[in-house]
Amino acid sequence: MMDAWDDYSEKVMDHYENPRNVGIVEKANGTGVVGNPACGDVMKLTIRVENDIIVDAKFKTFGCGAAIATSSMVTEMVKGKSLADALEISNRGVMEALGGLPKVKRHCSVLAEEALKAAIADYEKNRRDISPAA
Amino acid sequence: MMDAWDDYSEKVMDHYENPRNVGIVEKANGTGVVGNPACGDVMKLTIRVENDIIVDAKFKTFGCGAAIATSSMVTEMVKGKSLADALEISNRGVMEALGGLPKVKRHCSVLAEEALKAAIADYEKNRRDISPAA
Amino acid sequence: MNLIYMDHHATTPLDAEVLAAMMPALTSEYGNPSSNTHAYGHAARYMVDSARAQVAQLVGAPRPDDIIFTSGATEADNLALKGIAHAKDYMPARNIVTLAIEHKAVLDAARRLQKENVEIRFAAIDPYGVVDLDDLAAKIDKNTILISIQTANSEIGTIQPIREIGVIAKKHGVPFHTDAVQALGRYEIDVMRDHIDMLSISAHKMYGPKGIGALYVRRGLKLTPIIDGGGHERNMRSGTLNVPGIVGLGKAAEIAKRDLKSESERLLKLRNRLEDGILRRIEHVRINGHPTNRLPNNLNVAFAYVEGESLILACRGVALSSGSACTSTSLQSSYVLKAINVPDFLAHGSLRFGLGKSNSEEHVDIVLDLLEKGVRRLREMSPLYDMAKEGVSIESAHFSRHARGK
Amino acid sequence: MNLIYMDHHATTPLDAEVLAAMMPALTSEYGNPSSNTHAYGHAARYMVDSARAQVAQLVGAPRPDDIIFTSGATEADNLALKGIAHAKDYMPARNIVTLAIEHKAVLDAARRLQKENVEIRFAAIDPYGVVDLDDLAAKIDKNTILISIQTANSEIGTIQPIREIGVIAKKHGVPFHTDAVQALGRYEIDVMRDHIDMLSISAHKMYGPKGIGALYVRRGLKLTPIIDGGGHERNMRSGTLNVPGIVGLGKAAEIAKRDLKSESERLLKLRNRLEDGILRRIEHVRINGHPTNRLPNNLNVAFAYVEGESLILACRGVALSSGSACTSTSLQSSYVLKAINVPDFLAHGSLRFGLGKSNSEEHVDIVLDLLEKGVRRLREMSPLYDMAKEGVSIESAHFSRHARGK
Ligand SMILES: Cc1ncc(COP(=O)(O)O)c(C=O)c1O
Ligand SMILES: Cc1ncc(COP(=O)(O)O)c(C=O)c1O
Repeated sequence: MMDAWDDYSEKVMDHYENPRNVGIVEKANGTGVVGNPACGDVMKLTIRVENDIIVDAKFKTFGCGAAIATSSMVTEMVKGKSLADALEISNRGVMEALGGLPKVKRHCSVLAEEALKAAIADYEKNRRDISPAA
Repeated sequence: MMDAWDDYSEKVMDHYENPRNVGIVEKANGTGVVGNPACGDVMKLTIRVENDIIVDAKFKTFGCGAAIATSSMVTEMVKGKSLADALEISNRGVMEALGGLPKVKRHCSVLAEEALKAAIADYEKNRRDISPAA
Repeated sequence: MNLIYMDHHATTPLDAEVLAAMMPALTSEYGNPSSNTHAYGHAARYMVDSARAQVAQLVGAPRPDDIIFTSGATEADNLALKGIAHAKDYMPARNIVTLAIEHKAVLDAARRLQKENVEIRFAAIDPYGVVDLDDLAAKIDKNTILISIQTANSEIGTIQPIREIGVIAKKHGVPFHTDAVQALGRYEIDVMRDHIDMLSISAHKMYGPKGIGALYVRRGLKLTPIIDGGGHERNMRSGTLNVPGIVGLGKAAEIAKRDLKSESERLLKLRNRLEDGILRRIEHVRINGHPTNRLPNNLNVAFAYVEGESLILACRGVALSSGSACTSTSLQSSYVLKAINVPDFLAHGSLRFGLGKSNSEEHVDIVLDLLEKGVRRLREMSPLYDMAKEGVSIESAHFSRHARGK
Repeated sequence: MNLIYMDHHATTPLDAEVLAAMMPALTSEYGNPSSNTHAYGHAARYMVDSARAQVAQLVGAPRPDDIIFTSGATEADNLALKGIAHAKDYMPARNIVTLAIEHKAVLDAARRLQKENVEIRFAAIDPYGVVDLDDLAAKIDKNTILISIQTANSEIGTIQPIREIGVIAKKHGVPFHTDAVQALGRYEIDVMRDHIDMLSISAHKMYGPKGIGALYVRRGLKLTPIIDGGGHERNMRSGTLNVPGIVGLGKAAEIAKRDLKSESERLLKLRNRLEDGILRRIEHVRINGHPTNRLPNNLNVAFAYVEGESLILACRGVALSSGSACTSTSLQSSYVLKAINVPDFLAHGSLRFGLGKSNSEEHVDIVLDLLEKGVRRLREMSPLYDMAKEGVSIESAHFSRHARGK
């Protein structure tokens, strides 16, 4: 008999079971919160950027298995990347890294991309607010 | 497993398999033909009456098993009976003598009663036609 | 007592291979295919999908999803007719063209639609039951929403010129539904080649389980469901899927396709043995239905001057069906035989032989003996037979004594 | 891998006793009950009649003939609603009174009837899902053709005051239909005592086979069929009878009646063990549905701050269902939970436990451990949980920590 998990790739299930980078980054300078409790998923992504490089990233997610796995994967993917490179990460890229997602779960990967963009936008905004305009 | 015959009593099947009095009475002085080929049953009953007693009776029937059995039974029942007693025979009586009939086959017993009545009426008519009116 | 079963148009035994295929679904794999949170549900969904592909292959459907599972062909026929009629209820005048010898599932569904102001038109048929293609074409107009013509008749076995009908339907842009219940596994059919838009299937007529069937629905054709509730089966038929039944239908379809050629050839030989035997050994008989364009397992014979039920009783030990009123609770003889103008008294004396997998030459020979003896005995008591011998005409009917025109 | 099956509201395994009873009909006794010219047909008819009596007894129907076999409860519900509505289509204005938490089979059938100008009125329900009897009575008028209210809900298990509804229906002279699918075998019901005019039954929810169900129809009530074709089942449902399915339904009904008391008591104990365990071991949970008037095998729990599908994944090896959008292809959370005003974020975190014959105390304890660990782990990653701890209100929802009010 097949298992309830067979909708998901092994990689997805690995990230669901052993999520990387759960939590809140200490001294985060970028935070993205996307989603809506009423819709069943909320992702909170915190990052610490130093010299345009994302040196740390963590997540907290309320959502289905795919939401948790994409959150975990996106934190892995951004760490060590420049902001410019991080902005190149697409939902498609996250899905591919996870070995694919069931059709009905694709929106989760979109949410992950959005959370990342929101965190970077927040970092940019914080920087503008603190440092004088260039 | 039950048999195709189980709609019918043993008596009905006996009269179907070994019908009594099949044929045409020689020197018959009463004949009744009832039914309609288009409706699936025709009964022809011939009788010989002597001194108001039915001394012989035979049938020919086109029809279902119940039609054959009721025809056979009615010839048995009338033989030796006075005309007055024979006219007392009802479809109900024929059915009872056969140990009952399935509901959808009751019309066959009505047909048998009618064939008998027709044969007796025919005899009465023949007598009136031959002998001077009383 | 061991009966000889010769009523395969009414239903067929469940193939042991089919039952074996169903057993997992009847025991450990009991999930509901709609349950998508666990393995039981997933396993059930997988079994249903495989069966859908098997059924699609039997009829040449391009996609498994073109198959909509139903509780049988009665429901499939109803869904085809009512589904189209209700989807087009915005049309002020609608008509459906069909045949007077369709199965009751089509005729009664059509009658129901008449009450909703759908006109029912019957295309003419010849005395063998074959549709008159010119008349069919003439009956179609711009308000025709459906042509529903069976592939083969369940009483007289006559096969319709399905591909020609399909071409006419296509030319007029009218959807074409065919009730293929009796033909499947016995006669080759292909929805693409034959331009069929909808096709009704019943499992229990092809050695599958009772209570399951299907409707092939061409991609893009929209039907209004007759059973609502959750949107299963592409929103055309709701209800928890009958997984064991579906698995059984799938397996039966696979076997029907696999054995089509060999089994129909075998049946044809058996049927011809029966037909030839009857024509050779019994006088005053007439074959109802088409002499050659008929299902290989079907034979419908009128035995003049005897009544069908009494002849069935004479064939003790053989399971048979008849056109006789006395075998139906409605006390009406077969409407199919009426529609092809078989005189009533012959309809009453007609038997239907439906051969199948379990039947052998030995069975045929036993039946021939029983028939010969039975007919002789019953004619001896038949007043009609006497009349006929005396030259009295009972109804203007033709009785054949010569072999069939092949 | 051996799963623990706790989804008995979706479907139940086929009882081995039931399958054994079905085997003759799946093998040697393959006749069509409509074939009345031979023993195969007679044997099938006999089996069907016995099953009809068994089903009648389960629901207290006075005559076996009051039972109309269908392909399942989806069809039975459709037949009840559409059958009445179409039989009364001469009425210029018709309305049906029902509940917003009915099964989709009732709701979607009602929705279809709306297109035919039948008004659908929803009687008010309280936050447990129980009908407001005063509002129900107020919604009935001279144009009300039917009251359709389920016996028990398939998600939250809430049981309706059926007898009181029956009394109201009788007083107003309106037929009363109840979908008793989830209640049968778990809760006693009697159509005579409870003044029920129609009652829907599904075999596969009570350890019988899939693809078969029935509608009890009170003598004298006239329904227009949704499936025409030959006039089977007192002219209300045509189609070759699914003999093995019917035999299975009959046997399942017999067992359901026989085991009702012992099994519902056993289930109640198990359910309370599960419920008490959850309330004792896990914070911030809420029971959806009625605290006491609920099916003994049902428990529906909202685990605040976690999403249902992720919790189901945490309960690996347990077959469960949830109110989460992420477990349905429609991406909508449960309409039942919505209708009783469960806030969306709690609906997404709700699991439905459907206990059944195969479940033991050991199963319950395994599930409790998995839930406790899973909820803890998932809350650790939940941003909503952090918010709640910081006092941010997510939606105005009440979470219970205390034991249920019994
Ligand atoms: C030609 C034809 N159509 C439809 C049906 C009805 O199918 P089912 O028995 O699956 O309801 C039958 C058999 O009764 C049939 O022979
Ligand atoms: C309350 C209720 N009514 C009706 C149905 C539908 O019955 P079936 O599965 O027999 O179509 C179900 C189950 O899906 C149900 O739980």
